[in-house]
Amino acid sequence: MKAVYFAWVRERVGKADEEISPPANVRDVAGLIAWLSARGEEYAHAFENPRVIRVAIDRAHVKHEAAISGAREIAFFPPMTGG
Amino acid sequence: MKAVYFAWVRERVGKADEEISPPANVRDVAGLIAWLSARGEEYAHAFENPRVIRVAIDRAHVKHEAAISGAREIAFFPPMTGG
Amino acid sequence: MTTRVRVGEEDFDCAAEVAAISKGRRDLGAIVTFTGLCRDEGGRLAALELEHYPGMAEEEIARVVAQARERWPLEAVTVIHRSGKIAPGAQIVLVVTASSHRAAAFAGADFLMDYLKTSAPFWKKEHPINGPATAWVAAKDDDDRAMERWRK
Amino acid sequence: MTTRVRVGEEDFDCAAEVAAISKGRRDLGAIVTFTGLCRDEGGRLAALELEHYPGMAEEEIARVVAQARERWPLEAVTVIHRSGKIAPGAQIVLVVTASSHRAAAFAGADFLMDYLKTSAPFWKKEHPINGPATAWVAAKDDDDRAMERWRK
Repeated sequence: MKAVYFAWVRERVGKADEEISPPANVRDVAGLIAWLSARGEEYAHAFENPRVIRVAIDRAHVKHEAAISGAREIAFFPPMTGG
Repeated sequence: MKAVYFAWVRERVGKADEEISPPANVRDVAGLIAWLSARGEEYAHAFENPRVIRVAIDRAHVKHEAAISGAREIAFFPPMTGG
Repeated sequence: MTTRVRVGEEDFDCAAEVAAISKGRRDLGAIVTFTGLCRDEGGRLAALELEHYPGMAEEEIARVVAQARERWPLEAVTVIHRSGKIAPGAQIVLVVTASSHRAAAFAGADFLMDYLKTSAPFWKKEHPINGPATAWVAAKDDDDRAMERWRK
Repeated sequence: MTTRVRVGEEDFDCAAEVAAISKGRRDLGAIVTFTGLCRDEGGRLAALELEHYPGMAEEEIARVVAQARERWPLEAVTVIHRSGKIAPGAQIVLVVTASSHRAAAFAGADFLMDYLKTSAPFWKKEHPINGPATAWVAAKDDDDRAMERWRK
């Protein structure tokens, strides 16, 4: 699946998007964030406070309990500040 | 003092404005409306339901209890429907 | 802190009024406009005729604007209310509010419209398509209830 | 029932958007516009930079518009949100609502702005006048509270 990052999450991770292949035991968004955090310092920094990270699966907002199976694109970003 | 009439009050009275000289015992708006009502059929018709008549003294809204002494211009009209 | 109030037969240009308020400014965060239009009421109406109390109309609108300014931090307010005969689709009233913050701009404009409806001395008369008969529009309880929202 | 949603770098013309909605119509009673502008924050700011999630931004705005339409009888809704670098005084966001009745037009526009602020995927970064340092704007509790008003 494709992971995409925005705003300071993107800046901390150091890339706008990437292909990821989490293992089968990573089932929900919270698990995916934990798995990403363990991938390196830049990820650990981006996800150091998982509570503030917002997530969208295939362009729709989801909670951290949401299952990731079948997702094509998972986006991670800070609380929105548009408008 | 000058009396001015608007909308259906004006149409019923049959004029837009007139000079009036109520007697000294007419002290407030309610008394003035009663005095006007007694001036003829057209006034009786215009003021048949005093409760719905709105009044302004010198261009500011007043209640029917307001004193009329010193007033230069008293306006009578239905509830407003602008906007 | 600018206030513009205008009453008369001429039409207005919302974009020009907004430009007059905002041009060259870098401190405004929000501009809300409300434009009231003449509805044809399902094709029944040929025109609305708006009578007003010259002099008091402008003064009462200015009083309502002053109240709005006391309640919200408004940087600029414009109110234009037309009088005379107005055809369906044409403009009747314009309120523009500008503020640093959107909540003030929205609340100010909403409040101004509710108060204008119930306290500015204007009266609408309907000219129906069929026949010369005309009728004064009755005041709506809804409008009084809308105004009650602000008493707190 | 028309809905227009646009996201992109180009500026917008509020008057043209209102005309697109209202031209030739005789059934609209009320048009509300909200324009959000870039403030210079007391002279401190050189520009705002707006990042967005292409694709999701448009879809999320369309979802918010659909919710507004379920709650109020809106005849037309237009939402335009800009992205990229925006100078103080320039326009960022436009919401236009049209309805037969003013209460629906006001509530619809107010609701849309609250929801856009907290759910449309846009992020603001500040470019201060002094130095290259930049900072992401933090989400405001105020905005979350504003949104809570509509949960009832």
